[in-house]
Amino acid sequence: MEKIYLAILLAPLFASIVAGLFGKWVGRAGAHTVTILGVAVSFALSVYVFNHHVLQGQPAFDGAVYTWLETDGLTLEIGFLVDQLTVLMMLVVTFVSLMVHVYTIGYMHDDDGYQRFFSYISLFTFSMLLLVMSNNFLQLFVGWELVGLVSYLLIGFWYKRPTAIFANMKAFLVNRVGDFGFILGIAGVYYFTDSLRYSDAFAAAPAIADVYFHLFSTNTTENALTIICVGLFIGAMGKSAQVPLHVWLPDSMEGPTPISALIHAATMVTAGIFMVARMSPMFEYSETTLTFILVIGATTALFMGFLGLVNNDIKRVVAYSTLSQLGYMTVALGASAYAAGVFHLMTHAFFKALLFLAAGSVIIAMHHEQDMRRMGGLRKYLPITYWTCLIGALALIGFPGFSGFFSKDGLIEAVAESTIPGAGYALFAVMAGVFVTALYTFRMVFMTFHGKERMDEHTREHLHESPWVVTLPLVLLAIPSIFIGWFTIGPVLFGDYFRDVIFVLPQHDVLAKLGEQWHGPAAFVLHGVQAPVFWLAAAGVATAWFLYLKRPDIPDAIQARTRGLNRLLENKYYFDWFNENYLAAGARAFGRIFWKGGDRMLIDGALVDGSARVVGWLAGVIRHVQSGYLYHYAFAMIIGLAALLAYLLVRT
Amino acid sequence: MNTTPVAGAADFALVAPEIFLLCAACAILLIDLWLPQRLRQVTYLLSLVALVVSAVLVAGLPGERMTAFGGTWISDPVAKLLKLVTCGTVAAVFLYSRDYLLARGLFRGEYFVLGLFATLGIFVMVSSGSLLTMYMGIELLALSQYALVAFDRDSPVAAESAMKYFVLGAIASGALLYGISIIYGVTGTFDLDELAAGLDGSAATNVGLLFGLAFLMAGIAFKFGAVPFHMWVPDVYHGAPTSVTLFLGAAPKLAYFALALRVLAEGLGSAVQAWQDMLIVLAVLSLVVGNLVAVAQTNLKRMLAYSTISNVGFILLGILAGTPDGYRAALFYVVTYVIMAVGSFAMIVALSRRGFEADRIDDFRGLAQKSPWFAWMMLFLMVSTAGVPPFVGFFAKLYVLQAIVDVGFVWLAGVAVLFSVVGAFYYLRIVKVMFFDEPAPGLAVSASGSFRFLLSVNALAVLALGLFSGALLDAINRALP
Amino acid sequence: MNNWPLLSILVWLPIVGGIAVMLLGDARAALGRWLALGVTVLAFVLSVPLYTGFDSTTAAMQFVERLPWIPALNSDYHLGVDGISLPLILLTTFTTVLVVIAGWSVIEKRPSQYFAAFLIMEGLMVGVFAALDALLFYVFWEAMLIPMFIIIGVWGGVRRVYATIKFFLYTFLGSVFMLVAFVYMYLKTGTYELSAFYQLPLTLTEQVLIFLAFFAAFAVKVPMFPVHTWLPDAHVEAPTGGSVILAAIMLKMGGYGFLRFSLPITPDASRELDWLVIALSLVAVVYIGLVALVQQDMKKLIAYSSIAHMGFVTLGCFLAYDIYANTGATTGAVLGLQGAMVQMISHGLVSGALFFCIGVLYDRLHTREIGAYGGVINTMPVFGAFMVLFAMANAGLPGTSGFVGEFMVIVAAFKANFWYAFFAAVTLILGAAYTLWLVKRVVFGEVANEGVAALKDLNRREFLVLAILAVGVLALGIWPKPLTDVMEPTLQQTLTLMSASKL
Amino acid sequence: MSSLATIGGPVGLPHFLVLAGILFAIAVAGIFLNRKNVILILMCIELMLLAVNFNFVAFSRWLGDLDGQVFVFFILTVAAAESAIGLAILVVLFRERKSINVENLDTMRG
Repeated sequence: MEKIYLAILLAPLFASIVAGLFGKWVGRAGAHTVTILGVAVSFALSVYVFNHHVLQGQPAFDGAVYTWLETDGLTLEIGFLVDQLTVLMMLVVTFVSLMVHVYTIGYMHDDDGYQRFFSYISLFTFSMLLLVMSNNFLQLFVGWELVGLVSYLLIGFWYKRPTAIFANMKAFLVNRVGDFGFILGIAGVYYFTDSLRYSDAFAAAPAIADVYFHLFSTNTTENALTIICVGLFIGAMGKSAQVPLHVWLPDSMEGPTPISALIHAATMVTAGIFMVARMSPMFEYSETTLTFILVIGATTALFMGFLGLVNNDIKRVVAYSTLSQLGYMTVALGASAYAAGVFHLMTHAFFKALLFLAAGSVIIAMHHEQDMRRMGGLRKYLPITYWTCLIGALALIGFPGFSGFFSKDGLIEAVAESTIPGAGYALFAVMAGVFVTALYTFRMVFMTFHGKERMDEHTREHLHESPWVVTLPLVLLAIPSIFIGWFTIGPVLFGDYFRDVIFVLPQHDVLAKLGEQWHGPAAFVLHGVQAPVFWLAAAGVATAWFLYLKRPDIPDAIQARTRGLNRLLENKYYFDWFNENYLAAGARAFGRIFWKGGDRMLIDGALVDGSARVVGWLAGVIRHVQSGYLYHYAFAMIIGLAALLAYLLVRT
Repeated sequence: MNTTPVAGAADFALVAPEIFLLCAACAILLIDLWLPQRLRQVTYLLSLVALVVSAVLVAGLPGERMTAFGGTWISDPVAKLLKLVTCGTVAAVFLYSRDYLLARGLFRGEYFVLGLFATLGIFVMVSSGSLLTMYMGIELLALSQYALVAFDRDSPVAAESAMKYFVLGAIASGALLYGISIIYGVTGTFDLDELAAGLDGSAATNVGLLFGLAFLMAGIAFKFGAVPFHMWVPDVYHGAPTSVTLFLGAAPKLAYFALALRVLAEGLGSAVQAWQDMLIVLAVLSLVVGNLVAVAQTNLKRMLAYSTISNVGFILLGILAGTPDGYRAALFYVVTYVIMAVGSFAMIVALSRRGFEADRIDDFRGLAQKSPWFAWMMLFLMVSTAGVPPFVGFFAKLYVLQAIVDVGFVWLAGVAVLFSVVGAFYYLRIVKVMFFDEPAPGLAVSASGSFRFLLSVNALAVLALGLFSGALLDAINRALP
Repeated sequence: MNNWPLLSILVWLPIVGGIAVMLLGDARAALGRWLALGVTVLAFVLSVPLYTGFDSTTAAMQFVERLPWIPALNSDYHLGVDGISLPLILLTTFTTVLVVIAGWSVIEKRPSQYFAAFLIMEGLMVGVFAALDALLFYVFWEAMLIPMFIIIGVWGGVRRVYATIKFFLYTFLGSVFMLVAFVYMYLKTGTYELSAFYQLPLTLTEQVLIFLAFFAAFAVKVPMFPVHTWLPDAHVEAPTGGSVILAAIMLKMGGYGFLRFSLPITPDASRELDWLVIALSLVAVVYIGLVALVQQDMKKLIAYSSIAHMGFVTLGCFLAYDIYANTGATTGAVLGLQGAMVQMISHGLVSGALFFCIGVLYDRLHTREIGAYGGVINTMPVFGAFMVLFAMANAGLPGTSGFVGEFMVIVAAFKANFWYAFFAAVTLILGAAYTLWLVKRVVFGEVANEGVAALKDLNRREFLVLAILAVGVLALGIWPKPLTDVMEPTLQQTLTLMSASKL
Repeated sequence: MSSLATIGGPVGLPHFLVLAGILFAIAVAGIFLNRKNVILILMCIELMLLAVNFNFVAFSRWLGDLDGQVFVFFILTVAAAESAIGLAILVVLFRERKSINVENLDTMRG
C-alpha cells in the first residue's frame, strides 16, 4: 500500500515539475494533459485507498517513507497516516482538484501563463496531500506552509496587477502569523513528548493536560495543553481564515477563479478544520481551547456573513460566504462535534467549489467583469451555469435534502447540545448566520441571474454559455452537492466512520446525543423542515427576493439610513485599516526608529564613528603638543624626568 | 676594584670585529679623501666589504659568554646576534641608499664612513660591560647620527632637525650621565656585573639608586624615543634625508635594546620593581600617543616616526616583564621591527626621485596599478607592522603579550592590543591609498635591479619569518638563554 | 587517497593557485580565470573525499595532520576535521567555485588580483575551519581579513573605503581580545593545542573573562547585535563575490567559534552568561528584522536579514543550559546545536544565492535601490523564478534549507523557555515580511521603467550558478539527514564538553 | 668610606652634590627658557656636562675610587667632540636660514 500512497502523493508533483520546468517543451496541451493525468491518477488511487480502508475495513496505515532527519534521539520522518479522515480528505482534495484542472482548460484558455498555472495547481494538490496524509507534526507543518506558498504564487498569478501582488503578500504574511502560533504549538508538543509523531502526542495529551506553566509571572499558571492547542489553533485561524486572521481571504480573490475554488474554498482553507479534527485527542482535553474555538468560529460565521450582504463583487460575496462557512465548521470543532465539522468541510468543498466555478463561468461570459451591479438576467444566456449555481446556492443555505442541509443542520443541532462555555453565543451566531447566509446567497443569485440586464450592449452581444470543459466540472460538482449528504451523514456523523480517528470525551460527545434520535436521512430531512433553521433560511431567501427582485430600491434606502453601519461593513469592520495603519505602519515605524536611531545614530554614529572621531580628535589635540619648538620639546623631557622623580617620592 | 685590568691577547680577540671596523672606517675615510668623485663607488663597495668582514669576524666569536678588559667588555651570544643583525641592516641601508644619494648628488664618503662609525658605536653598546663603555658607545653612535642628519648641507629642514636632535640628545646625554654619576656614587662601580652583584632585593627601595635610575631612565627613554621623551623622533625622521632616516630608524634600535638589556636587566636587575613601574608608564604613553598621533599624519615619514614610537611601547613592554621570556620577546620584536622599518623606509626611497621625496602618504596613491608588485610588498610590510598574521609583526607582538601576561599584566596586554587596533587604522590607510585610490601623477617604482631584489627579499622575509617564526625564535632563545 | 594530506592540499592549493593567478597578471587575465576556475574546482573535488571518507560514527578528529610549527611554544601545524568543520569546509570549497564563475566576465578592473584574492581567501578559510591549534587558527582567522579588505576596497561601491576599513577594524578589534585569551591559556597549559584548552581547569572569573574575550571576537564576526553595523556597510559596498563569501562563510566563523571555543573551553561562563547571548540573539531576530523591513537598498536588506538569521545560530548554540535548568535533562540541546549548524550551512547557500541574484541585477542596471526596479519578472522570468525561490528559502519555507535550522532551533528553544521560542518564531512573520516585500517591489508588478524593460534574462553562466545553488537549497530542505548525521556525534561531544563544569 | 659630611674639611660631599645639582638645573632651565640664541643652548649643554663632572669627581674622591675621574676625562673628550658637531650643525643651519634663532626652528611640527 505504501507505494500507492506514494504514487498518490507524487503523481501531481511529477506533473507539476513537468509542466513547470519543461512547460516550454511540452506545450499547452502537454501541460494540461500531464497535470490532469497526474491528478486523475491520484484521484483514482484515492478511490482505491478508500475502498481498501473504508469499504474493506483494512486497518489504518501509520508509517514512515524516509527519515528526514535524526538527531538528539528525535527522529523526524516523512510518513503517512492513512485512516478514514485522511481518505476522506484525499478524496475531496483530488476530486475537486481534478474538476478544477479540467475547468482551468477553459478558464485560462487565453492566458500566457497557461503551463505555469497548471504547474501551480498540481503543486498545490501535492502539498495538500502531503498535509493531509502526514503522520507527524513536521510534515503537517511542511504541507501547511507549502500550500501557503502555492496560494501565494496563485493569488499573485497575474503578477502585473498591483492588487494581486499586494494580496498575495498579505495572504502569506497573515498566514505566517498563524504559523507563528502553529510552530509554537508544535514546539510545545516536542517539549513534552520528545517526538513529533501524532501517535506520541495523542498518547501524551491527558498527561500534558495536568501540567501548568508560569509564562507571565510566577503567580499565574497556564495549562500547558491549552497553550499548545491554542498555538495550533492560531495556525488553523490563519489557514482557515478565522477572525481576526481572516483578512487575507477576500483579497485572495485577486487570483484566477479556479484557484479561488480549489484553494480558497474547497481545500486549503479547510486545512485548519482538518487539523483540529485530526488533533481531537489533544483538543478534547483542553476545554479552554474549545471555548476559544467556539467563540472565534461563531464570530467569524456571523460577522463575515454580514459582509457578504454589502459586497457587489460576485467572487467576494462567495469569498465572504466561505469565511462564514469556515466559521461554522470551526464552531462545530469547538463544540467537540469534529465529525460535523469535517462533514461540513466535505459538503462545503463540493458546493463552494461549484459556486466559485459557476461564478467563474459568469465572469468568463462577462469578459472578466465581476461587479454584480452590471449583471442581471443571465439565466437565459447561461442556463447550465445558472442551474448548477442554483444547486450550489441551495446547498449553501442548507435547503433540506441538499448536501449542505445535512451538514449544517447536524452542526447546528450539535452546537445546541453542547455545554462548553460559549456554546450559547455560538448557537445564536450560527442560527442568525443561517438567515444571513440565505439572504446574501440569493442576493447574489438574483442580482446575477434574474432581474434587469444591466450589462452594456457589447457584453450582452457576446454572452454565451461557457465551453464544455467549464460546464462539465460544474455538473460533476453539482451531483455531489445535491446527493452526497444522503449517503454520508449516517456513517460520518452518527456512525462509526470516525470511531478510531476522532476522539471525543464522553462529556463532550454531542453527536452521540444527537445520534440517539437518528432515524436515517429521510427522517432527518423531515425533521429539518419543521425546525427553525429551515424557516430562517426560507425567510432569508424571501427577503432577498423582496429586496433585490421585487423592490430593488429598498436596499439603497436602507443603506442611506444606516450610513454608519454601512460604512462599518464596507470597511470590513476596519480590520484592514487597522492592520495597515497600525500594525504594518507600526512595524515600519519601529524599523525606521531602530535603524536610524539605533543603528545609525547610536551604534554607528555615537559608538563606532564616535570612537573614530574621538581618536581623531585626540590625535589632533596631542599633535599640537608637538609644536615644533625646541624649548617645548626640552620642556616635555623635563616634565617626564620630573614625573619619574615624582614616582620615586611615591615609591619611597 | 679588586681586579687589576690586564689586557691580553684574549681580550683583543674578543674586540677584533670592533678594531677591524674602526680601522676600516678610518682607512675608508682616508681613501675617500683621495678618490675622485667618479670613483666614489669604491668607498661604497669598501664600506660594504668592511661590514661583511666585520660580520664574518663576529660570526667567528665564541658562542659562550666571555668578558674582556676587566669586565668592561662582554662577548656573549646576544651580542653576537645583535651585531650580525646590525651588519646586515646597515649593509641593507647602504644598498638602499646608493641610488637615492646618487640621484641627489649626496653620494659622498661621509655617509658611509659615518654609517660605519655609528655601526661601531652600536657594536660597543652591544658589548658593554660597564657604564663607561656604554657611554662611549652611546656617544659614538649619537654623534655619528647627528652628523648624518645634517649631512645634506643644502637642506634647511635637515639642518633644523639635526639641531633639534643634537640639543635634545645632549640633554638626554646629560641626564644619562647624571644618572650614572649618582649610581656610581651609591654603588661605587661602573661595572655592570659588579653592580648586579652589589645590589640585592632592597635596591628597589634605595632612594639614591632610584634617584639615579630616574635620570638614567630618562636617557634610555630618549634614545628609544619613548613618550614623553619622543619629541625629537617625528621631526628628525621627517627632516633627515630619507636614506638617513632609513639608517636612524633601523639599526640603532638594536643598540638601544642592548642598552636597556645591559643596564636595566643585567646591571640593575634587582631593582626590577622600580624600573618596571617606570617602564609601564613610558610604554603605555608610547602606545597611546604614538598610535593616536600617527592617525593624524599626512607625511609618511612622520607617520612612520610615530609608528616607531608605538612600537617602542611594545619593546618596552617586553623589557618591563623583567623575565627572560620578556627580554627574548623584546629582542624578537626589535629584530623583526628593524627588518620591517628598513623595508618601509626603503619603499619611500624606491618611490622618490630627485626633487620628489615621495614621503607624503598621498604619493603612494594608486601604487597597486603602477607597480603592483611593490604595492603588495608594501602591503606586507604595513600589515606586518600592524600585527596581522601570518606576518612576523604579529608574532613579535604575540611573544610580547605572552611575556607580560605571564607576569600578570593582563590589563597591559589589553591596552596594547586595543591600541594596536588604532594602529591598524593608519597602516591600513597606506594600503587603502595604494590599492583603492586612483594613481597619483608620480611615477612607478624605477629602482635598480639589486634594489628591487633586496626590497622584495626584505618584504618576503617579513612573510617567511612569520610563517616560520619558530626558526627565528629558536635563534633568539639560544642567544638569550 | 586516504593517505593524502587532504586538508593541507585544501589550504595550500588555493593559496598557491592564487599567487600563480596574480603573477600571471591582468595581461593574461583569461588564462588566470581558467586557472582560478581549475583550482577551485579541483579544491572542491578534493574536498569531496573528506565527506565520503568521513566516519560519522565518531566525534574524533579525522584526516589529522600534525607537524611541529613553533616548537618553542608547543604550537603545531595541526589540522583535522570533525562533524562541525567538515560541512563548513565543504561549503567553502563549494561557494568559492560559484564565486569564481560569477565573477567570470563581470570583473573588468584588475581581474587577476580579484581571482587571486578569492583563491587565497579560500585557502585561509579552510584553514580556519581545519586548524586544531589555537595559534594556527588565529593566524588563519586574521590573515583572512587582508584579502577581504582588498576585495571590498578595490572592487567595492562608492563608500567602499569607509566600509572596508570599518569591516577590518571592527573584526580586528574583536579578535585581538581573543588573542589575549589564547595567550592566557597558553601560559596555563604550555601549549596552543586546542584539546589542551578543553581540559584546562579554570576558575569562574577566568572563564568569564575568557568568554568575554571570545565573545568579542565571535559576536563581531557572527555578527550579533549591537556589534553588527559593519555588516550592512560591508555587504553593500562589497562586490558580489565579496558579499557572497562574507555572508556564506565568514559569518559562519563566528558561530563556529562559539561551538569550537566558547562552549567547550568556558562551559561555566557560558552557563553564567547564556542569558546575554540569548537576549542578543532574540534582539537580532526582532530588532534587526524590523530594521530590515525598512531598507531601501537590496543588499542592505539581505545583510540585515543575515544578521537576523545568524541570531538563530547563536540562539541554538546556547540553549542547552536553559534546557537543562528548565527540564532537568539535556534532550533538545543537541537539537538546538544541530539547528544552529544547519542554519549556518543553509544561510550560506541562501544568502549567497540572494547576493548573486542582486549581483545579477546590479550588473545590468548598476543600482541596488529597490525603487529602481519593479516588474523584473516581465523581462527576466527565469531570474524571477530563482529570486522567488531563494526569497522563500530566506523566509524559511519548508522544503528549502532555510526552514530546517529555524524549525529545529525554535522547537528546541521551547524546551528552554517558552518566550525564547516565542520571540524566535517572530522571524516567521518578519522574515517573510521583509523578504516578500522585497520580492513584491522588485520582481513583481508592471515593468517599472525603461531600464527594467531593457533587462536581459540570465545568461548561461548566471543560470548555472543559481541553478546549482537552487539544487543545494532544495536538497538540504528535502533531506537534511546526510548533513545532520555527519554532525551528530561531534555535537553530542560538544554538549558533553559544554555540560561538564570546569570548576 | 668616610662619612658623608666630612671630606676635605668644611666643604663636604653634599656641598659638591648640591652645587652640581644647581648647575645641572641651571643648564636645563637655560635650555628650555632660552628662546633666542642656539649658541646659548650649546653653552648650557657644556654646563650640564660640567655639573655631571662635578658629581663624578666628588664621588670619586669620596669613594676613593679613581674610576670616576677616568670617566670625567672621557666626558671631557666627548664634550669637545659634541661641541664640534654642535657648532658644525649650527654653521649649516646658519648658512641655510641666515638665523640662529631658536624660535625659527619650527618648520616641522604636529
